[in-house]
Amino acid sequence: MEKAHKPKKVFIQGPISPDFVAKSIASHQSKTGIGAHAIFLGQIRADQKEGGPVTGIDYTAYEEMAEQAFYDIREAAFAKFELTCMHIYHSLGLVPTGEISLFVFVSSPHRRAAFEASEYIVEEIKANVPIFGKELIGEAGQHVWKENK
Amino acid sequence: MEKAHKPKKVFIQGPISPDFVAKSIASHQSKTGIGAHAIFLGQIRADQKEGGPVTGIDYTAYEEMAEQAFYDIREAAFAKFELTCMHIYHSLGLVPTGEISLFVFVSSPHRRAAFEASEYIVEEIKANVPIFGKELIGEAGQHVWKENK
Amino acid sequence: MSFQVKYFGMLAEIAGLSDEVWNAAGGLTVGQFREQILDKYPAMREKKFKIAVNQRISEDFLLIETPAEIALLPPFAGG
Amino acid sequence: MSFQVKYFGMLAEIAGLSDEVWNAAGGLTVGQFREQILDKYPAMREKKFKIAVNQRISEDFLLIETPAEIALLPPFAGG
Repeated sequence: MEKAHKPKKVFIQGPISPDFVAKSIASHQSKTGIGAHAIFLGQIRADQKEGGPVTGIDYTAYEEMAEQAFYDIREAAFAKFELTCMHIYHSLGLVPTGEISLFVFVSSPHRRAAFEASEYIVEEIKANVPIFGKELIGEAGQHVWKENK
Repeated sequence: MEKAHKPKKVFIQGPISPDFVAKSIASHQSKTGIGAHAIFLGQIRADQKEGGPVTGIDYTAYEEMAEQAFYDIREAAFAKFELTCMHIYHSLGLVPTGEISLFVFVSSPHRRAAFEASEYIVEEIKANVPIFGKELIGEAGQHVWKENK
Repeated sequence: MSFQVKYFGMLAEIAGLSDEVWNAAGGLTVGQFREQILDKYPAMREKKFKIAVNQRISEDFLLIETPAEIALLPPFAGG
Repeated sequence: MSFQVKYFGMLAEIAGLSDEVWNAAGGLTVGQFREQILDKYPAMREKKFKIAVNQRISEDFLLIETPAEIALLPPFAGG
């Protein structure tokens, strides 16, 4: 598990579509050592703010640093958990409410590793990847900057 | 959270397709209180046995009891976790190696409830639902009965 | 008394059928029923299984009351 | 010495630009640079942010060595 894994393209312009998720799943059916897939999807909530509901989030990133951070998370997850595959996708630009901005997909022979890795990766992304989100509010062009807890 | 939820159809004849998963995801995009989806997929492994590799699992169930067990798991999960939606699908009949036999899909405003519920539901299904699996081995028509640990 | 018995998975394989009507003289606990099953199908002695009465896993001391649907459940394999 | 400074999110909003060249007289630690930034953009005093030097989050005692790319990072919001 010490081998390095190629950096992969993480950022996607705009929302991540359910069809993209389906294609990712289908592409793993030839890997017959896999017994468990855990998928996490982050979806934009219409939280109520002063000024109205959130209508979408406009994502930006310090892209070079973020790519490195994603790479480090991948390497750490492969070292910690018995994983066959791991894919991470995150949106840049506008993602409207109800659409998907984060797609974490881990596959393992056994469910325990898949569950643990999925949670680990999502927490690491939230804490350590320089991605910024401008929550767009109501109709009047207001916004609030999102902050992970 | 004390209200009862309608029993839902869980069993699907044959494998669960990636497109079915995509349609389920898409149908949740109008639920704008959701912030996190956790999906678990069980896929048939080509484990090596005496006589050759597993080529598929033929699932049967004590259906009436299984439906009740799924219902009880649903109710318990809704009571324990802050969930917006929950869907469980399990295959009956033949599922070839590499294809999906279990699809657990939970949605919540926040990721923690989604992670915890996903894991809880999968463990409950493995332990408490009377589903039986005949692992088909090699080319010669051999089989072994699967047993969850 | 008589009641319905269902077999699943490897137990249906051993019994050679998936259900049958069981006839017993007088009252019967789940444990006593288990002994009768193992007498009829000795190959089941090597198998782990649980007995459900009316779709609930039952303890051996429970007295079977008719009408009853009894099911022999091998280890679960869902997922 | 001079180096590149990048602003992100609400900090780019406050600065009114996303990057600029910073000119300083002599050596500078990250903490000293932070003081200069807050003097230039007082509205940043109310904001939480971290400073990355060459894409690594840095402690205030670190001495900036050129060439350097310095980034001001508001709270992360990925996911």
